[in-house]
Amino acid sequence: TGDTQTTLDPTEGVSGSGSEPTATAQSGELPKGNSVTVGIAQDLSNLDPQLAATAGIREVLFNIFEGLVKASPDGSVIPAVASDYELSKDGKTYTFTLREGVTFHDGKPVTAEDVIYSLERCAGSENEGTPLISAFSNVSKISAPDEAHVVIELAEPSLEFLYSLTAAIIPKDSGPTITDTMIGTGPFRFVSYAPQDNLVMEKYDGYWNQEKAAKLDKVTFKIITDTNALVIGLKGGTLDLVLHLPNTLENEVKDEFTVLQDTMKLVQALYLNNAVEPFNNELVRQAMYYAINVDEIIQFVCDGAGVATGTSMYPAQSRYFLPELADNYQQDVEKAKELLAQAGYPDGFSMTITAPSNYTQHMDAAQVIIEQLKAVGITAELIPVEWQSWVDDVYRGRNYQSTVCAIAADDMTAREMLVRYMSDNRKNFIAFQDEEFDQVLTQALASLDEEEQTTLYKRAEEILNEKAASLWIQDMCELAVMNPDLEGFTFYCTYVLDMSTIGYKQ
Amino acid sequence: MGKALLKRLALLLGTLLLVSVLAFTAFSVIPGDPTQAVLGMEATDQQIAAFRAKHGLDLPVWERYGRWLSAFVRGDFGQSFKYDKPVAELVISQIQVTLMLATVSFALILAISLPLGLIAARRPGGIVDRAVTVLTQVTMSVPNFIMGIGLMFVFALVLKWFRPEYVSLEQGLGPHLAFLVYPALAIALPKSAMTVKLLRGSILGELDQDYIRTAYSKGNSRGSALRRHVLRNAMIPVVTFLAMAIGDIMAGSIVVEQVFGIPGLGRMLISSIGNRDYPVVQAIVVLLAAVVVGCNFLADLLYRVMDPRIERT
Amino acid sequence: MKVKKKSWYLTIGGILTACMLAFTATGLFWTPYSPTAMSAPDRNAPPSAAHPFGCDQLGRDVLSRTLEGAGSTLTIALAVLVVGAVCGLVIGALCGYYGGVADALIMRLCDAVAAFPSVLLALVVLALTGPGKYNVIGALGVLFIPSFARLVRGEFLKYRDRDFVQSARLMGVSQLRIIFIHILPNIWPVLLSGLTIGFNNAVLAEASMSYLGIGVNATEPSLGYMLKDAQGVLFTLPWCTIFPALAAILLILGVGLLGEGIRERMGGTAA
Amino acid sequence: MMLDVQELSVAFTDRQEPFTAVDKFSLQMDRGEIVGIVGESGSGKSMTAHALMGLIPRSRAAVTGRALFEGVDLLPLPREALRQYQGRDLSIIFQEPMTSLNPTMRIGKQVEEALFIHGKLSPGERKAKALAAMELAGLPDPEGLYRQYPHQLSGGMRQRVMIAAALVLRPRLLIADEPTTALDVTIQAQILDTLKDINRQEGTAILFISHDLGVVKALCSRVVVMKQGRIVETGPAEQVFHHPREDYTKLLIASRPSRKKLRGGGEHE
Amino acid sequence: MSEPIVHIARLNSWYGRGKGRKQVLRDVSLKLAPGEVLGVVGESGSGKSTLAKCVLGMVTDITGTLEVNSPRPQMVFQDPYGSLNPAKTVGWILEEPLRTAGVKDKGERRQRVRDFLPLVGLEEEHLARRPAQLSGGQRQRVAIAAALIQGSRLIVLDEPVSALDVTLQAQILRLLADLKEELGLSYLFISHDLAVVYQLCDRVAVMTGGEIVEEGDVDEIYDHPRHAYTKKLLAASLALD
Ligand SMILES: Nc1ncnc2c1ncn2[C@@H]1O[C@H](COP(=O)(O)OP(=O)(O)OP(=O)(O)O)[C@@H](O)[C@H]1O
Ligand SMILES: Nc1ncnc2c1ncn2[C@@H]1O[C@H](COP(=O)(O)OP(=O)(O)OP(=O)(O)O)[C@@H](O)[C@H]1O
Ligand SMILES: [Mg+2]
Ligand SMILES: [Mg+2]
Repeated sequence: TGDTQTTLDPTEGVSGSGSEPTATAQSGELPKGNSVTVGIAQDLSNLDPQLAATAGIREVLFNIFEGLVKASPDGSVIPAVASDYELSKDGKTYTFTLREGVTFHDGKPVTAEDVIYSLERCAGSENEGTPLISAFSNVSKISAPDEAHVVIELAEPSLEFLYSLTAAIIPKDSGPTITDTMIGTGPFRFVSYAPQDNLVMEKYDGYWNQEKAAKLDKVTFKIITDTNALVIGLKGGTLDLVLHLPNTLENEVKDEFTVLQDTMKLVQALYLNNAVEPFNNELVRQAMYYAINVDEIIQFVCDGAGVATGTSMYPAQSRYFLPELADNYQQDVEKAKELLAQAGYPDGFSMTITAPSNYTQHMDAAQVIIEQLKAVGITAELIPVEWQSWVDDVYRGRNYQSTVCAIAADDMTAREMLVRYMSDNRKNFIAFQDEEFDQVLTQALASLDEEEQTTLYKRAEEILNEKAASLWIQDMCELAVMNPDLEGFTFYCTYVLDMSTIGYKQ
Repeated sequence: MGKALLKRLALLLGTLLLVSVLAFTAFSVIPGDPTQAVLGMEATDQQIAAFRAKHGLDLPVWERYGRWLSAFVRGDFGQSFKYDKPVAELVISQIQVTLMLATVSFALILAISLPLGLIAARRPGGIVDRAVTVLTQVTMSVPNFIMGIGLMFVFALVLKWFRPEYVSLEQGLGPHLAFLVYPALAIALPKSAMTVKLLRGSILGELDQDYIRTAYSKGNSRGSALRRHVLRNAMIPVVTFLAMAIGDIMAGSIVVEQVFGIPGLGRMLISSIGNRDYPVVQAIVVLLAAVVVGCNFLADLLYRVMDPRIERT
Repeated sequence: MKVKKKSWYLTIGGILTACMLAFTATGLFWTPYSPTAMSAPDRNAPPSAAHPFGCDQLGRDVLSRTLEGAGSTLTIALAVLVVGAVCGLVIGALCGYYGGVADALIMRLCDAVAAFPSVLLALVVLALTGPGKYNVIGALGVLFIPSFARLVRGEFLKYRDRDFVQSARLMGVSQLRIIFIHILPNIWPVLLSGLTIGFNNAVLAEASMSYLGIGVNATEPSLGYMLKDAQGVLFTLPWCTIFPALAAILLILGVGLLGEGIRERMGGTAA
Repeated sequence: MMLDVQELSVAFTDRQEPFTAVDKFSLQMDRGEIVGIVGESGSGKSMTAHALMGLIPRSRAAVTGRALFEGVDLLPLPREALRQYQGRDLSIIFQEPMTSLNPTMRIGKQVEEALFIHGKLSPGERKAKALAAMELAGLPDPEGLYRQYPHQLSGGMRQRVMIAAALVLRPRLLIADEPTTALDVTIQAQILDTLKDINRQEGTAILFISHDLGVVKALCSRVVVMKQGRIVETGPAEQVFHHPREDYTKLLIASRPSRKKLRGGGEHE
Repeated sequence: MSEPIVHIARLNSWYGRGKGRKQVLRDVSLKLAPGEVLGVVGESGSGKSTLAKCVLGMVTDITGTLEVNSPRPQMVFQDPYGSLNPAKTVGWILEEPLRTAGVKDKGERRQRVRDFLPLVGLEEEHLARRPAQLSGGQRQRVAIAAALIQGSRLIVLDEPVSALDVTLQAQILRLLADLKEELGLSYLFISHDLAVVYQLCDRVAVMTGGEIVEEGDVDEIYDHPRHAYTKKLLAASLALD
């Protein structure tokens, strides 16, 4: 996948399960009239598909909107509104061939104008020039040589820009009203949305890809923010599918439901502010890494089901992931003490861990770490803070010593997991400074050769591990719990909940 | 009378103004602003700056407040940052739900606590009294999220009396109310327990009064003496509590709303605070303040009606 | 002969409170395990001889945590109650007794506080004073003021024009003495109920705050925090909820019954 | 015999030392009789009255002896049975009109309450009867008072409200505990006439407690003199007032106020 | 004649507000000289207690002249029970006036209270009781004691002896007379008992319907009543004697 200058097969990358079309679904026989209710723990707010600020919204909107390309389960992208694309050799010009027969939910066909409008909107045409999607700041020109083609020219070469083109294609000039009309091209069409209550969508009969048309007639996303209430909803029969349940609940539901386990595609770590004492000292960081026991943390926090990462890359990025890095720091209290002594802290020190209090798993991990650090004389205090305060003070303000949180890639790319630790990157909230790392990544970003890029990325990962930039822990585990009458659930390695493949068992 | 009413109204407006100022200042004190909620935590500085400029977030607090206030008094409650919808539109359905929930809860509180309080006070120190006292004491000490989940568990899963799924008013008033009974119960139980406790204490205080003896001398039974004579006198402190309870129910049922998945004001308030979506918070806070002030005003009136000895002012 | 009737409430309430105080006091000096020590093999362990209250999802001994948590909870509740009740009492008494413009203004201020979202207030306090459980407790205390003030004010309204108050005024008793020495003892019955309810709410307040994501406490367990923490394992590890909840309930119950007993004692003589 | 009280005792148990307020009080009364109780303040007159009405809570005091009303001992009766008598056959006018009225109930409602409890009259009929009783008790403007609250009334008016409430159902035995203390003499005379009328016309027996010996003499056929919880002397009014046997009785009679000036420590006797 | 201790001229007073506002006193004028006892008799509901409350500044809705030249005038309320703090013991209630009068020493206060008890016919065992545990007459005596113990120069007594048996009545009246002679106290004495008024008072005012219809020397009024109501009152009183 992701092979440059090749045509993508529309069926490539689709998981095998439940992919045969079942056009003969007889709604009369099916329970609840072939509809499904999905419990989601996050509120859906601003439904603008091009803004889609949270993963939770993106998951839902995946079913209603499509971009020129769309995500496939393995993390690559497959053509959607475009049937084909080409990337110029210099990596700066994308040329898309629009697919014929794609219609919006109001029945109108998608035209090049719609596409250009949509892409320009992403680039900030309706936002005083500020891109709605930051990757679009790289776009220098968007044009349509003819009705069937759209050309995007970039300022800097980028292989990964393709992933940003999952951005929704919407009807021309619908930007200001899009959150009301919600007209897209996906397999489901929007029916209604009640804030903090639900979002309802129905099968779109005119979907361009009848082979992958929705099996369900109606899907209701029910917003329920309390975990226990989600479980009760499942057991009470009002919810058919719940995503993102902590896997500690597995025993609670495994007898009655289909339980699917997945990783969360992020990296939980004790992130250390490399700019402050004593974490600006590599030895201290390494000592701490030796002091903690990652497996034990995983045991405690995720019932052992998380995957140790050892660096800032999660295993779903199989191409880039280096599982062996996780073994580099086996707990060794003596060694930790030695390193601490070397660093000038023979008796340890005190520190604070600021953690977002609404994330139980981070709070738990922090508490385990605090216990483990005691062995080497480090006393840590846990300061729970509210989420927005965390974002403002810790993540953006960098006003903290250490924090437990999980970092995911905004656009689900491997690059995103690494580039943020370059010295002057805006997102480098741990203030990691390393010349070699910067150099390696600069090289990788400029590279148009995927092999070489992969090698360089891996090197970068190793550096993060060697320098113990932070105490990388795990990609956590979570559950999708489904009504046993349903089938066809597909895990994506990005934030996607593809409802079109789900249907009732025959 | 007209003048007194005007004075009241002025005080009410003053309170609302005060609350809105307080809430507004609060947002300038606490970390975070709406940009993160809307644009996500990875938003670029450029995006953030553009957003702030667009919505006037870069203006000084007092100027923003002035703008908000002048729009508010003109009936324009502003636009929610997070939901990108007019606040009025966003809040109106939540108000309906919350009002309904509060009404049912309040009715339940009265229906539960008055009889129980009377029964308990019937024979102070008796078995029934002890049982009621212990029961209420235990009921009120159950944290609300456990109460909510517990009720859900019992009524939805074990007894299967209702489906644990929010039923909105559009689906019919009957089903809507039938659903709301359970969350209302979760709200009402602890509050009723407190009411019973207060009422019982207050009744016992009244029972020592001479006029009770008079009531008995006329042939009142214990129960009718309590109902006809004591209750009104004993309700006086309870009225204060109940008035405060209404405000509490309106704003403080967040947990129950979360557990039962009800799109109510409390939840909207909390999530909007979390999102720093201050136009929404302002609107809700002002609304709640109006309710609180209104209820307390009513309680004051009721108070004077119930105790004719208090000078009417 | 001394005729002293046995008071059931006083006896049971006293015994319960004494037990809970002893329990709490024990927690200050001794716990079977360290309340924060985690043991992987004991994760999710149900109650057993080694861990009578079982272990939580992090393998911590629930008994030890409950022991220590009861202490924190008691301090928090008392602190909140003291702030709320003392201020509320004074404000309510003065407002009810004097009435007038000041009363109207202060009561509106109380309304404003009551209407102000507690979460927002807690955030402000945290932002201004930095994290620390006592800061949030202060904020919670402030939130308790309006309810006490109203309750007390109502009672004072009732008494301020009674003949015995008038006659005290004639005697030249100072206003403050009238308020606190003459009238106050008469409102004890209502105030006692209010106080026990307040204690109850204070114990729960912190749990609710934690539930809404504003942690009051983290490393040092309190009953409210433990309950919140066990929220996700309510059904799988019920002991993580049951025992701290039981401790909280018994504590509240004991105080409540004791209050009832005291009220009974005082009420009984004034007949 | 209508009322037969035998060795009635009231002992308070709610304080450190038990205190016997009424000690072996015995009294027989026939239908239509008016008996007066006079005596020292604090001698247990009111407690006797309350005990006869069954109004002393068991938790507070021990009431022993027998109080037979038409053959039925009222003391051991359970509440439900007792309350059939209270307000219908037996009624009482309390000594303290100020506190004995419910402060939050309108006057009219309080007067007609016995009717409400013991009868099936319509509200209109009840009101008519209440107004009549208030008229009878010498209250001016009963219509106006009907909707007032006790605190709006003067002391004497409240006392008359109590009287009206006690008379509204025409009891067979009326216990009047100092019913006229707060009334001026003209109204007092009117009330006494009313009591006499009722007694004569309906045979209502009256147990009349008073400090005013003149009133007792004018009204009662028999008198009981009490001191420190005990009966010191009892007999026909004429005899007790004109030929008192006990010293205390003599003292009482001698102390009656008269138009004599009290000046500069001038001795009274 | 020295300056009057109470001077009232054309006093009007009202209860209630708005529509319910009701005039109770109409153009009441009277004077009370130091060392004098003024009796007030009259119809029930005629405004006697209201007048007393006006003198003590407890009624605020008034017009006319009202001068009281005595610090801390005291009052014995018509309803003694209501004027005694139900939450306190008799001992405390009687000590309180001394406390405010500045008697700091606890022992001294106790002693003075104990000394006062026999004067009003109370016993030491009553000190530990609360008002609710007393008989009507006992309450009245506590109220009298509380009003007298502070030694105020002006005392308003509203039916102070109505609940007392005759021997006690005589005792209390003598006490009042003695205190007056010794300390030069002035009393405004409200009563229904004409004989009692005659015994104690120098002058008497007769009230009916909120007005003072007749005022003058006791002997003169009792012997030569002019107003019809006074005549009626005296006649009724004699009939009972
Ligand atoms: N609750 C109580 N506890 C203890 N003693 C009491 C209680 N109530 C009354 N007493 C005492 O009982 C005695 C009798 O009281 P009671 O009220 O019958 O007197 P009384 O004859 O009616 O006097 P009075 O003429 O003053 O009204 C009194 O000495 C009183 O102090
Ligand atoms: N708080 C009040 N509100 C309204 N009216 C009142 C109030 N207090 C007294 N009154 C009315 O004022 C009038 C005079 O009352 P007051 O108590 O002065 O009479 P009084 O002369 O003392 O009578 P009594 O001899 O019966 O005690 C009465 O008609 C009474 O109804
Ligand atoms: Mg008596
Ligand atoms: Mg009077």
